[in-house]
Amino acid sequence: MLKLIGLIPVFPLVGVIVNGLFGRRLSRQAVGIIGCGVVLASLIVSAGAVLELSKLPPDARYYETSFGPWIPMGPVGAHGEAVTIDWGFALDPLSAVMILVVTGVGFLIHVYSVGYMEHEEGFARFFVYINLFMSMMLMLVLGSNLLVTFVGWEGVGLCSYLLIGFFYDRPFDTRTGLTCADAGRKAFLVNRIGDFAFVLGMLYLVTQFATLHYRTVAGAVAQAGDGQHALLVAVGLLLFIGACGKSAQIPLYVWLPDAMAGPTPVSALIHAATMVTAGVYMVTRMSGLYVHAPEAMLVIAIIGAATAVFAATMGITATDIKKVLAYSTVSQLGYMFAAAGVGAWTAAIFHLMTHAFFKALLFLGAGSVIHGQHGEQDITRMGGLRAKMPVTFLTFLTATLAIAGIVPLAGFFSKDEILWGAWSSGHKIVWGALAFAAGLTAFYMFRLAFLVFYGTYRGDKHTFDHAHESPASMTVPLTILAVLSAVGGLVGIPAALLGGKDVNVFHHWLEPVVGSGHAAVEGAGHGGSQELALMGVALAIALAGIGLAWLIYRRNALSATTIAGRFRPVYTLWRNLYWVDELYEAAILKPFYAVSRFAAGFDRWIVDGLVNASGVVTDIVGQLLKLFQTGYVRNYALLFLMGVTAILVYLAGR
Amino acid sequence: MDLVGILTSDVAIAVYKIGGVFSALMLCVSIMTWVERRVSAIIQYRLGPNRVGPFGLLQPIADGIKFIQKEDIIPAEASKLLYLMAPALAVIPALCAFAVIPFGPEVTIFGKAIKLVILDLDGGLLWAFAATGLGVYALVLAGWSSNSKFSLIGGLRSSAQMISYELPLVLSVTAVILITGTLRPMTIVEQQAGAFWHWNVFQGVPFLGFLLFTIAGYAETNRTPFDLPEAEGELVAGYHTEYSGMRFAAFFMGEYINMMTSSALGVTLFLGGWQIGVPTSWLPEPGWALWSMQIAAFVLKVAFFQFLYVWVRWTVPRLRYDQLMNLGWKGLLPASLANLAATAVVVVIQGP
Amino acid sequence: MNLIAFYVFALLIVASAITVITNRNPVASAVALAFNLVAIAAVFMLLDAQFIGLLQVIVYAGAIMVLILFVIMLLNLREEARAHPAGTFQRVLGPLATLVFAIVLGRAVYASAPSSFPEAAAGFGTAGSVGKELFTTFYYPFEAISLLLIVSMVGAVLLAKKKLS
Amino acid sequence: MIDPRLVLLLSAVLFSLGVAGVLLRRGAITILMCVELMLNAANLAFITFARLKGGAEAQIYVFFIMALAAAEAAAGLAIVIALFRLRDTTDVDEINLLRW
Repeated sequence: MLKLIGLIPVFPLVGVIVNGLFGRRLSRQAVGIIGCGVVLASLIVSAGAVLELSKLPPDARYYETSFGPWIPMGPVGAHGEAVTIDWGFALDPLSAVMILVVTGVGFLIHVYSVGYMEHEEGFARFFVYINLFMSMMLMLVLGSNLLVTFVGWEGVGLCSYLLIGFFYDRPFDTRTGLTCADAGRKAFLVNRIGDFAFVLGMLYLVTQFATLHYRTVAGAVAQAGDGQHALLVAVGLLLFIGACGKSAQIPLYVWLPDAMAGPTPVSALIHAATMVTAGVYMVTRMSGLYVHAPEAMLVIAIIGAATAVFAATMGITATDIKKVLAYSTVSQLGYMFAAAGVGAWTAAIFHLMTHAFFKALLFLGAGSVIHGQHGEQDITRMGGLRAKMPVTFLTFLTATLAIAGIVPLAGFFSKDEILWGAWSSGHKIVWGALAFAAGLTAFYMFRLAFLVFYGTYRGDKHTFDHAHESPASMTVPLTILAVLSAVGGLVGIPAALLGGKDVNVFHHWLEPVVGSGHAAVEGAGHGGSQELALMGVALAIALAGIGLAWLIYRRNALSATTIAGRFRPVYTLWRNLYWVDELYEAAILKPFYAVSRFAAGFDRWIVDGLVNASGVVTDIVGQLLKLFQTGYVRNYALLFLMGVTAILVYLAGR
Repeated sequence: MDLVGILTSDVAIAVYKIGGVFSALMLCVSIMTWVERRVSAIIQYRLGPNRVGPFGLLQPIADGIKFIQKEDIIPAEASKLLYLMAPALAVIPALCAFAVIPFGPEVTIFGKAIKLVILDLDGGLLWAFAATGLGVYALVLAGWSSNSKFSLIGGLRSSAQMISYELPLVLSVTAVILITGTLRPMTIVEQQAGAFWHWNVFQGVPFLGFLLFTIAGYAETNRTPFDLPEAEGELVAGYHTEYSGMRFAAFFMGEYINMMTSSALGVTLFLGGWQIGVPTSWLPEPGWALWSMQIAAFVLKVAFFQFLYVWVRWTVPRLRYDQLMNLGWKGLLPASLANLAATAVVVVIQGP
Repeated sequence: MNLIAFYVFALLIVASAITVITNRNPVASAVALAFNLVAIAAVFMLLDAQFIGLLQVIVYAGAIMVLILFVIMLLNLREEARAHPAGTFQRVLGPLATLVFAIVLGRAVYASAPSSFPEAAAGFGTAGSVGKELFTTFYYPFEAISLLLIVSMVGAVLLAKKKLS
Repeated sequence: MIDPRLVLLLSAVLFSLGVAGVLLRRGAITILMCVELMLNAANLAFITFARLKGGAEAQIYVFFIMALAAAEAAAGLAIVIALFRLRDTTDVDEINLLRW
C-alpha cells in the first residue's frame, strides 16, 4: 500500500465533500458513518503502508510520490540551481509514526465525537470541519517538502479556527467577555504571527540554500559557507517561531487556553494530540538543519523548558477542567521542544506519541465528565464522580498516572528519555527546569483528579443526580486510549533499565531519519547507572507532587486557601495567568491601535484628499466636455466620423 | 455567324430551355387550377367544373379571360409602387427557383451535349433556397402596401410562418447534403441511379428528413393546413384581400409554381429526380426513348405530389396560429435537428 | 458581357442605396435595401464568389431583411418626422464630413488595387473550397461566431419579451 | 473584364452612403439598415480582395460578417422593440437620456 500514500489525505477530503454537500439532508447516523469511515480508510491505508515500510531494510525506508510539479523556480541559492517544488508526499519512519498517531487517535476521537456531538446543532458541519482537519493534518505530515507541509499547516490552522468557533454564538469566557468566535479569531491571529515567520524562513531557505525538500535540506545546509551561518541560524529561528505559533510556546501560547472554546473532541484531537504537535514534528523534520545551527537549538531548548515550567504554574490555579488540561498541553509541548533543543529528537517524537495517547485520553475523559454533567466545566463545582462514572474515572486515572510519569506507564519512559537527553547533553539547567515541571505536572494533574472524582459533590444536587456514564461510543475509545497510554511507552524502554539490553524499538525505528542529530545523546548513552539514578530522582519528584496533592485535596491536611493566602502575590500572579494577555494588550495592541489611528487620519486627510482633488479636477473637465454630450446618438456618430476621417486624411497624407 | 450557328449557340439553347420550362410551368399552373377544383369536388362528392370543353378542361382559359377583363383596383391609401410590385415578386422568385431543378438527364441533340437543367450551378440547392426565401417579400409587401388590417395581419403571419418553417426545411435538406456530399442537384440525381431503393428516401435516416421536408414545404407554400396568411375565416383573404383581376391571379400563379418547385425539389432530393427507379440494365441505351421516359418519370413524380397537395388540402383542417408556431419551433425544428445529428452520426460511421 | 452586367448592378446598388437613405418610409427603405443586397450578391457572383453570393441572398435578403421588415410592420412605423432636433450643426457638418470621408476613402481604395483581376483559381468560391477552409483553419472563430449567435439570440428573446412574470 | 478598382470604388461609395444614412436618418431601424449597408460595403471589398488574392480566407470573413450582421440585427431589433414599448417611438433623437 506504499504506493497509495498520496490517497491518505484524500480520503477525509471525500468525507468533507460528501458531508459538506449533502450533510444537511443525511441522517446523523449516515453523517457519522461517513465521517468515521473515511478516517478509518486512511487508518487502514496508513497501517498497510507503514507495515510495508517496516519490511524494508532500515536505510531504504523511504518512499516518495508526487502529484506533479507545483512551482518551478528559476536559478536560486548560492550556486544558482533551478529548483522545482512538487506536490510531493513522502513516507519515512518519522512521518510513519505521525500518520499512525494522527489517523489512529483521530479515528478514535471521531468515534467518540459521534456520541459527544449527538445532541448538538451542526452535526454534519462538525464532521466536515474535522474531516478537513484530518486531511490537512495528513498532508502536513506526509508532505515531502516544507511547502506542502505549509499547505497542511495553514489548512489545520483554518480548521482549528473553524472548530474553536464552532459554537460561534455562545459566550466563552465571562471574565473577558469573549465569545467562542472571538476565541477562534484569537487563535487564528496569533498563529498568523508564527506563520509569517515560517514563510520568511521558507523563503530564506529556498532562496539562499536552494531547497525545501526534507531529504536535501541537510546536505544543502552542510555545504553552506561560514558566511551563511548567521543566515542559517536565522532560518532555524524563523521556522521555530512558526512552530511556536502552532505549538503554543512562549510567547505565542496565549491562544491555546482560549482554544478550549471548541467542542471537547476538538480539543483532544487538535489542541492536544495532533495539530499542536506539528511544530515539534516540523522542528524534528528539520533536524538536519538545526544540527548546523546550535545557537538556534539552544534557544529552542530554553524556550521549551521555560514554557514547561511557566505553563505548569498556571495549570495549578486554573479551575476549568479543560483549561487545566490546556496548560498541561502547553507544558508538555515545552517538554518536547526542550528535547528537540538538546538534540534528543527521538525523545521528542516519543513524547509526542505518548502525549497524544494520554492527553487525548485526558481530554476525552474530561469531555465525558462534562457530557455526563450537561456542560459543567468548573472543577470547584464537581467531586465524587468516581462512582457515577467508573469507566471514565479509571481511564482518566490511567492517563493521570501516565502524564505524571509513574512507572511503567507511557509518560514515564518518554519523559525520562527527555530528562536523560537534557542531562547527558550537558544542559543541566534545562534538566532542572524540566524535573521541576514534572513535579508540578504530577501535582496539578492529581489535584484535578482528586477534585473531580473524589470527595463530595460541590455543585447543585440536581446535576449530580442526573450525572451519568457516557455511551459506549465514548467509553470504548477511552478504554482503547487507556490501554495505549498504559503500554504505549514499552516500545521505547531505555537500555539502562534492562541492564544495557537494547530493546528500544522506537529509537531504532527513527534512527534513519534523525540519527545524525542524535550523536550528542548517543555518545553519553552508556552512563547506565547515572541514567537509573536520574530516573529515580524524577520518579521521586513526581511522587512528591502526587503526595502534596493528596495532602491538600484528599486528606485536607493542608488547606489550599491557606496556602494561597500565604503566597498571595504568587497566587494572584498565577491566577491571573501572569497578566500576559493584558501585557500583550498594553505592549502590542495599544501601540498598534495608535498607529492605526494615525494611519486612518493620514488616509482620511492626505490620501482621500488626493482622491477628492482628482475628483474635483474630473468634475471641472466634465463640465467642459459636457458640451459635447448632447444626448443625440447622431451627434456622436458625426464626431466619430470626423475622427475617422481625420485619421484617414493623416494616413493618406503620410 | 450563320443562322444555324446562332440558333445552336449556348445562349440560344439556354433561351430554349427557359422558354420550354416557363411554358410548361404555366401550362401546369392552368391544369392545376382545374385539377384542384375537380379533385376537391370529387372528394366532396360533387361534380366540379365540367362545362367548358371536355371534362371542363378548358375552364382555366375561361378563368384567365375573366381575370383579364376585371377591373384592376388600387386602394386609395395604398403604397402604390409596392402594391404593384408585390404580385410580380410572388411569381419571379418562384420561377427562378425552378431554374436549378434538373428535369432530365444530359441529352445529345445534333451532336451537342445539353443538360436538361437551366442553371447547372455548383451551389444549385442554395440557389433554390435563396429564391424561395425571397418569395416571402411578395406576401409581406402585399400585406403592408394594401393599407388594410386584414392584409397587414396576413402579411405579418406569412413572414413569421415562412421564417419559422424555412429552418426545418433547410435543415432536413442539409441532412441529405451530408449524405450526397454535393449541392449540385444534377449530381444528387445522378447518385440515385438504379433501382428505386437507391433513392435517398430509402437510405434509412433521410426518410424522416423527407417527411419533415414535405410538411415544411406545405408551410412554405402557404398551403392547407398552413394557409394562415390567407385564412378566409379570419382575415377575409389575408394578404391579397385588396387585390383583384390579374394581380390576384398572379398570387395564385406564384403559389402553384411554388408548389411545383417544392415538389420538384423533394423529388430531386429524395425520390431520385428523373431516375426511373428500375435497375440500369433493364433500361434501353441512352437515346430518345430513354430520355423521354426519364422526363416522363420526373413529370409523373411531380404530378403525384401535386395531387397530394390537393388531397391534403381537402382532408386536413387548418391549424390555429399558436399551434402552427408550436409545431414549427417545438416539433419540426427539434426533429430536423435530431435528424441532422442522426444523419451526421451515420455518415461518420459509414465513412464518406 | 460581365462588364455590362457589373455596370448594371453597380447602378442598381447605388440607386437602391440612395433610396434606402432618402426615402422616409421605412418599408420602402427596407425593400430598397433588399434589392441592394440582392444586387450585391449578383456582383459577388460576377466575381466568381458563387457560394458567398448565394449565402448573401439567403442570409441577408432571406432572413435579416425579412426580420427587419417584420419588426417595422409589427411596430407599424409610418413616415419619419422631418424636423431635425439634433441641430444645424448636424445638418451642415454631417453631409460635409461624409463627403470628405467618401473622397478620402475612395482615393485610398482606388489606389490600393491593380487594374485587373488575375485568372480565378479552380474551385474558387465554391461551397467546397470555402467550407474546407472554414472547418479547418477557421474552426475556432467559427465556433466563436456560433456562440455569438446564440448569445445574441438569447439576448434578443430576453429583451423583446414583454414582462418577466 | 471588371476593374477591381471600380468594385472597390463602388464599395467605398456604398460605405459612404451608409455613413450618410446613419448621420441623416432618425429612425432606429433605418439606422440599423444603414449599418447593414456599411457592412455590405465591407463585404464587397472583402470579396474583391478574395478574388485578387485567390484564397478562401476573405470569403470566410464575409461569412463571419454575415453571421455578425444576423446577431446584430437580432439584438438591435430586440432593443428597438423594447425601446418602442417603453417610449412609443423609435426616433433616436427622442431618446437622448441615458435613463428614463
